[in-house]
Amino acid sequence: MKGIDIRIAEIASPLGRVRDLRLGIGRVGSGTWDEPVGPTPCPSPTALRDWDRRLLARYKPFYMPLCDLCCLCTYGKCDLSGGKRGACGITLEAQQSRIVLLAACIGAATHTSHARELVEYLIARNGRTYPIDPGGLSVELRMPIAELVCGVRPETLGDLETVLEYCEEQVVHLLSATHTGQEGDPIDFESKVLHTGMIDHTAMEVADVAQISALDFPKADPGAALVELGIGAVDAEKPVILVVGHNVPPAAAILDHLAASGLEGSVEVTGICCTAIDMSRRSRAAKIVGPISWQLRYIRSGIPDLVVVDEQCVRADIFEEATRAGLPVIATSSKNCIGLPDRTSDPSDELVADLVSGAVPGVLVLDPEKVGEVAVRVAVERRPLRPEVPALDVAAAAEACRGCGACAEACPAESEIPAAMQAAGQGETGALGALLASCVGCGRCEDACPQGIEVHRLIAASCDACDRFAIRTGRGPIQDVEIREVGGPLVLGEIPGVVAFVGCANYLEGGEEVAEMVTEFAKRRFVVCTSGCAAMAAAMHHDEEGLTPYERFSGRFEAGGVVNVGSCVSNAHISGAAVKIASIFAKRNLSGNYAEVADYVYNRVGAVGVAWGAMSQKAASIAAGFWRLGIPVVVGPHGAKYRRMLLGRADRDEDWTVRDRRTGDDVYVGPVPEHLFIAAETKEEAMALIAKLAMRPNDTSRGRSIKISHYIDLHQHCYGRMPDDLHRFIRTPADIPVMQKDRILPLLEANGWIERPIPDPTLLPQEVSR
Amino acid sequence: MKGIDIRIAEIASPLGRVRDLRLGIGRVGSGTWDEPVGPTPCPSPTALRDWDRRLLARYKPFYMPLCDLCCLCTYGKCDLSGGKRGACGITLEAQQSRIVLLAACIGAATHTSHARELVEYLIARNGRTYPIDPGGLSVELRMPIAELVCGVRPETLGDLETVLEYCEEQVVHLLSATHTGQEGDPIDFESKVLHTGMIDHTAMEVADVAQISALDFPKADPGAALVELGIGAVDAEKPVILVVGHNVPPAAAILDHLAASGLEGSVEVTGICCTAIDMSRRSRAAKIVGPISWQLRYIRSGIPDLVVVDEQCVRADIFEEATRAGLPVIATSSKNCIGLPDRTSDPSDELVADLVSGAVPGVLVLDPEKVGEVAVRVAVERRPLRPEVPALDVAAAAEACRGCGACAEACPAESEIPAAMQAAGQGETGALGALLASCVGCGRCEDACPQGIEVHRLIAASCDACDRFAIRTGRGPIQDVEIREVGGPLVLGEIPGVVAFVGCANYLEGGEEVAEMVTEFAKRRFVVCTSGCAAMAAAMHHDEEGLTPYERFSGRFEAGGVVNVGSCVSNAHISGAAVKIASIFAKRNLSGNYAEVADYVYNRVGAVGVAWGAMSQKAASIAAGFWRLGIPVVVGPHGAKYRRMLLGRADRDEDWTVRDRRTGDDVYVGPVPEHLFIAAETKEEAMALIAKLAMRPNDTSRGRSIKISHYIDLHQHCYGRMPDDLHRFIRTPADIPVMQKDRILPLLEANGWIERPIPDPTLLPQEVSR
Amino acid sequence: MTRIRPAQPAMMGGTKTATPIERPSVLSALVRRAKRPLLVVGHRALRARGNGEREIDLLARAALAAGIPVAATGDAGPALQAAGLEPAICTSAMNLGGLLADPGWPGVDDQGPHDVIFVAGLVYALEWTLLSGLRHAPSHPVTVSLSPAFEPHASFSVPNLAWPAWRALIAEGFGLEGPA
Amino acid sequence: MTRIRPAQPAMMGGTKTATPIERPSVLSALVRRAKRPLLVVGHRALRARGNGEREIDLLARAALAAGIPVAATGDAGPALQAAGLEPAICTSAMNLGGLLADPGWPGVDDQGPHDVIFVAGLVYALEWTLLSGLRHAPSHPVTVSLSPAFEPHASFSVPNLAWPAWRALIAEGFGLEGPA
Ligand code: SF4
Ligand code: SF4
Ligand code: SF4
Ligand code: SF4
Ligand code: SF4
Ligand code: SF4
Ligand code: SF4
Ligand code: SF4
Repeated sequence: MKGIDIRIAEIASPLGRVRDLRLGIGRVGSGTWDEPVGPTPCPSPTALRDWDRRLLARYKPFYMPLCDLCCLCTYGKCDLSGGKRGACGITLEAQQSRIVLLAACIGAATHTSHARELVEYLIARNGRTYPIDPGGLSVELRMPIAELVCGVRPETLGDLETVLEYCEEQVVHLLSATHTGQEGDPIDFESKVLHTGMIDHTAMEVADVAQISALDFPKADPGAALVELGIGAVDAEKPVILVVGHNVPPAAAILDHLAASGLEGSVEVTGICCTAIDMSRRSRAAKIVGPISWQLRYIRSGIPDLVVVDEQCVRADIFEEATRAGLPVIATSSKNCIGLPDRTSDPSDELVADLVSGAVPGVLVLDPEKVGEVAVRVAVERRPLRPEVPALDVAAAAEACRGCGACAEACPAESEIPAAMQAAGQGETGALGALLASCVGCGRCEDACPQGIEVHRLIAASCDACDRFAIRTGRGPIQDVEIREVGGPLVLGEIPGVVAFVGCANYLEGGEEVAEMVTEFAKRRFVVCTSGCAAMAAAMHHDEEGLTPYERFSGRFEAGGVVNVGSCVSNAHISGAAVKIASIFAKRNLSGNYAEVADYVYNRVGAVGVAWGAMSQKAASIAAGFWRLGIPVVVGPHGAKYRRMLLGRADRDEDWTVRDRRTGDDVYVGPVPEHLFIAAETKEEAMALIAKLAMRPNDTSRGRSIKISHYIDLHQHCYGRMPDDLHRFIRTPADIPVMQKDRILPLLEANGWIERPIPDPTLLPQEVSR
Repeated sequence: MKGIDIRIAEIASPLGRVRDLRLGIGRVGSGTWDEPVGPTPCPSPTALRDWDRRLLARYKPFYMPLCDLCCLCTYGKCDLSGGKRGACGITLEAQQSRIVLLAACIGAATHTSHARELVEYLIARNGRTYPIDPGGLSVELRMPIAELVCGVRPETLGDLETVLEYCEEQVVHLLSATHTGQEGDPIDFESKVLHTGMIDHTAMEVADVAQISALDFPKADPGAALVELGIGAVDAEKPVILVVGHNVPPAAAILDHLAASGLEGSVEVTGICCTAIDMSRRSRAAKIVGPISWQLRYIRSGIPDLVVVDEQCVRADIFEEATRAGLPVIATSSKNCIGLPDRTSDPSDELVADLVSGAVPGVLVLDPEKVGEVAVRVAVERRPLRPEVPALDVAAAAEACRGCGACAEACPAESEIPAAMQAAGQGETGALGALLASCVGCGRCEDACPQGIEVHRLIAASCDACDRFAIRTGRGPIQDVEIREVGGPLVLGEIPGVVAFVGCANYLEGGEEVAEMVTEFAKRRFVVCTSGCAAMAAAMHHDEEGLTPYERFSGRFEAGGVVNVGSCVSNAHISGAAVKIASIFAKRNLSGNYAEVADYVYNRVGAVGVAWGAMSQKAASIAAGFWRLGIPVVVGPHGAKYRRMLLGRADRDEDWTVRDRRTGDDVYVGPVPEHLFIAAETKEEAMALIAKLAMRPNDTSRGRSIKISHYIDLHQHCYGRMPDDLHRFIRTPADIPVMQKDRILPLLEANGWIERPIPDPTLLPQEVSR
Repeated sequence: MTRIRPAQPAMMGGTKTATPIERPSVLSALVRRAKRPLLVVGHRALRARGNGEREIDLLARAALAAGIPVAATGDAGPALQAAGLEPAICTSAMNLGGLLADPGWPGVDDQGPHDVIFVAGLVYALEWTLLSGLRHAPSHPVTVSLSPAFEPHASFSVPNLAWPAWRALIAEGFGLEGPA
Repeated sequence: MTRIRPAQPAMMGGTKTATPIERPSVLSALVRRAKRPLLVVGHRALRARGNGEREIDLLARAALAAGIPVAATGDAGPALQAAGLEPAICTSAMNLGGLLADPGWPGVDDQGPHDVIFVAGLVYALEWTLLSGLRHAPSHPVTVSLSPAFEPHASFSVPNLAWPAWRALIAEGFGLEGPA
């Protein structure tokens, strides 16, 4: 893409008039913006390969195949174990990295496709020249990722299409590399994974900025509303609509239709997954039920009258589940048609009649406005017909259990179901109900049970989970002024770091752990961000005073703030905040200047991503986007199933010896951050890791000593003793936390520690001044 | 996309001047073209869902999982056997179709990315307004697929970008649907597979038309040159360059550099896979070594002096193999960097010096012109240094064999290696050498052998395969006049069908079977097309008179012609020919009129695709593109590993009863074509199937009787008796082949046959006149 | 603990694996208990084995002895005819698979669905995939792989056997010969 | 023919499967022959089992008896200390995996690479992946899964066992108690 920008107010073409056409090749946006374009605007898959290889030389992939076989082409299956190569010549390592790339491509494609869908819809609704405005006057740097990656500064919805064209082209190139016989080297695959992640963040930024601008979401608002979350928040007396997925237009249209027809307040619009968050950004009246894991239990609860599904994170059997529960279904996405007849062009009256009468169990309607009208009318008319869900006799049903263990073998949460089920069979349902806390709601136990026991249903029925919570809805980007205020303390290390809790709900020990970690780090005065299902999990916990973290802590991007940026696509504002620190605080040029900015973020901004319940391919690409910026990501135990970690080697001094920007000397900077991607076993271990990974080479002594004291604390809490690697992090005596001096000095001595300067390191040769 | 087309001769922008800019949204091309745009220009993934569902209602997926597990997200692995659902709710059937969609997306991405790479390169080289010209005066309908799918008529290289943007957007949408929690219904996944196939053919057409136009390939030339193929054709005395892959620019630059430096004729440029075909389209001097399966044996042969790899179908271990053989490697594609240092911006002299001296074993050079120069210079300078490959003592090496069978267990060709190896150990190498005919050159035997015997090497060394053959190089599209001449006989059935042999070299019994089938169908006066590795396989067989099929039969698209269209991307000319029949012969509008044209092709054009050695994800998407046009595809036994067949049910009369276009009556049309995708066990079975699948409902009696007599012949040859389904294909007594009347009449009687009219059927309600 | 590996070890596909037929009595019980059996014979059975005998000749005798109708796929038809067995159906294995998967298909003789499908002589890639398809088919047939190559996707499979052992197993299992 | 299934049956991953440790003698031989053993203990070993006893206490005694250094992961450290065993290293399982995979890593005591890695008490998802990583590691360690859950990726694994049987196997295998 080159620097071309064309606007045409109106064109007459053989097909009719087109207004407000704006076509750009490359640089889009304001003529007053005169930052020079850096070396890599719209980089190709190889343009940043050098940066990637520098990162990957430090953080080596540790591959843990889920499968030694490859089944991707009809030469297969090929057995790649024991050093054997596939029929195409590939090694097991390259195959693992290829699968990671495939997952990342699926993730990036999902966000890009979602963004494309949103932008097209919003352009049709609001016009191509509708201005982009994610943060009102508080945000001048509106799309830091787009600017960094593409070297453009979009101003209108139409401008976003240019960015998406670039993303689409790149995803296709990247996916192509997974074809049999394309790439052969694991590190080249990994470099492409990083590229995919960068594209993913670009597409996410487009999606969220578009919807914030055109759907009137909170605009970088630290005081975004507190909204209700939890089944207990739903008024089941009213007609209840359930919306599941990620693409908010149909849900927004439902809310709009309610408002337009004066029904606001008399119909409950409830949601699961990111659509829930995003509709709560549009209207405080929307209720968030919970994360992805709540689909089965809520559909079966007898509360909703109608299920509306859009795209992403929707259970593949939602239609069967809804039908079994007697609920009509409206599918709304071309990506998730679930076999339903396309009734988009039928009159609303017919659709309503068919769905209310049950003449058809579900329909596909690819027009959000029509969905809005039909869904509301169906819910209202179905409410009186809502079937009673008879109370479940758990004990009677549990009696059939023979203790065979098949359910436990199938349970990803490793729940000890059989004993609890047998106790329930004897009337003691407490243990069974207690399993709900760690249940991910996958339903595998039910399919596995040879006795046909509806295990998950019994677990849910044994637990009164009708709590209600408060969550601060997604605020969108971070304000420029917040960055300005926090940039210094963060880079200097006085704020010990930014911790972002993101991603899905595939927890091993329940989502409450997220709330606990959020609270811990907010109390420690980190800046805490949340998004997506993790933002919901963080809300589902009341402290002693009955407050959720969102009620307890401020929503500002500041020390001790708990900042819900929004849905999954809002993750781009977290990476965007790091980038904005480089721009606003450190005055680096962003435009097409990826490597330099990433080098800055990597060496100076103590940000850590935590995807405690990461499950999806999107989570893979989101993580990769953080990695390329040098931001480490910690995942929960299931995250090991992403097939590889990116691990630094603290014991190899040579890995941490780089050039100093100012002096050009080789300097040992310590293993900071030590890893780029790592799964933790427990919450305690995760917290110790997070504290450690928040260190950066350029920390001031004051900052480093604060970070080290958090690290020691959390390490001791987890492992029961002092860390054995403090000598690697302490550079000068001033780095030593005063309170711990007595315990630390002997450790330093034992390790032959010598004082060393605080470096100004870079991984980029071109950054070294002499 | 809407109908907008903008051309700008020159723009001054802040970044410099840009010439010949042309931007289109939608309809691109000539102002004199006034065909109305049909209902589905640039269809979304759901726009043709109705057509797909009509096809898929007739051809039901028969799923044959390669794996009952799913490992696509970190909820997994999930065991989907026995009716169990995954943690995301997916069924085994939906999971299989999801994997098929994933494979097809990889395939379509590969062609789209390849097309994008080519078009960008050719625009940089020839300018954006360089005219598209795939067939000179003989081709007025230059891009039938683009016109059919997108409703555009590209005229310049720049116009092609618009088409690619559409393809990229669609691939991203489609890939997105494979994300966990998007699509739940197997038939919706299958519909998306068909959409992916259509996109794939669109991208292939772009790629081939671009390179034909700008690189001066034969332009729809039935008399395209006969060129040499086979290791025996290589003059090993000269410096020898080996080029492997699919993207011709580096190879073309090598040929150009030879010409420019007066070295033509003194350096051998040899190729494997489609780059080989494509460079032979540019220069008769280029030598084709063979299909994908020849990589190991040729690299190890001691003939080449240098290996240049581009993208696709390159062994992942080619760098290791080349290095072991002492050959320097130049990688040239951003999609296949194989870990080599990017030396694109280094001076050629340095690259040549480093590669000749062996200072570096390989380099990545992302500039085709530089590759051209460096490759030639390196080959010339390395020639005198070429290491002697010492003769291999097969018997001595084979003596180590303990007959354990591990090699055979690993061999996809199911070769009975151990006995042959043990005989070789006793000096009898004949049986071992005989295995080469069916060897796909995968090397799995070598990795499997616990004795470390280089099995494939010994097999290759035991067989003198230094033959040379003649192949007609890729001619590109079919001329309009050929379509005009052949359209009537084909649609009326006097030409019994078009059989296209396409795809890779994953044969179970060797590629010679392709040559035999090509010959058989050419002799039976079908129109025979070939492309890619299948086109090479077809050449690797001399008849009694020492002629290859290309020497024996004409290159015209006519009864008994053997038409090599070119490389894999040239497959679009085969589907394009079917579409052109609808346009030129039947005068259907093409523009954005997919369903109607597909319905025409499906019911009237007796075309069958055969991918006897299909292996790759591209083969999956190519096949899907044929399916959506209603063209059935037969694959070899390994093709069953694509995980599902699309099978019609000849025994269910209701499946074959449709509306007649003219009368509106329900008519039984017979199971024609019976299947849409099926794997055959043997060549004989494939031929019987092909003959059967060439039937179409609208065949005239004369045509049907010809087709039936081929079918009876080939069925008898395979199964040893008369087909038992003739009563389904014979509509009127005139359909009965005269010579067979006596044998057929009793069969009809036994099946209660009654005469029925010859229908004019359609699957589309809107096509029925009343 | 022994565990039988698929004849091509990489071709494993799930948590369940065929029960190996290690004794002729298991095979004869399967033959005996089948109500509506079908034997599918592919062209690989034409290969000469051991003393020049072909698998297909033994299989033809077995089918005749047990009165099991035969589906001939690939090029197996003529050889079966030569062995005195007229196949009940000649068609491709994949087409047959599609039919057998359908609980509504009335079988080669229109008398109702087949309950036990014996399979032999297909190339491994095809046999393996066919058995995989049938394993998940709504018709739920019992499948018995007779090829001398262990097929994990079958309900029951002959293990990987050399010619003499295989010959003996089939001969005795189908009652052609008494125990060796 | 018996075949031990992974504790989570879907978690199978290839053509090779751990040798099950069905007799204490196999375990004691492994302990005896290890030159540079390491025992990795994760926090799941903290779970109380059977009579209220915890896996971790038995494992601590086993390590002390056999003189095997211990790596504590997750939150296992404090409990090991309480049992009188000071872990040689406290770190995350994944970090440890990366180190153990490297033939150049000198071990927890800087004395050279570990040849036999005993693993216990990790959550299954993590234990399974760690063992998969080590199975393919350039350092080629022998891995022994001691958790009472069969781990196919290990070289040797204790099968799926209930508490008393597991307790007996470990106790006898590490020589804490004589044969029951
Ligand atoms: S890679 Fe996944 S789908 Fe393929 S064989 Fe392994 S577990 Fe099965
Ligand atoms: S992609 Fe390679 S390793 Fe995978 S099945 Fe095909 S040939 Fe084997
Ligand atoms: S639904 Fe809950 S209890 Fe059942 S298998 Fe899934 S996580 Fe385990
Ligand atoms: S699978 Fe069913 S019967 Fe077996 S233990 Fe679980 S609940 Fe009980
Ligand atoms: S966080 Fe994960 S599970 Fe939740 S909505 Fe986003 S992608 Fe889905
Ligand atoms: S995509 Fe679905 S079936 Fe596959 S591993 Fe994830 S949850 Fe399981
Ligand atoms: S290289 Fe040839 S002989 Fe060896 S396994 Fe592959 S196909 Fe079989
Ligand atoms: S694997 Fe090696 S030793 Fe075994 S039969 Fe084959 S060639 Fe002989």
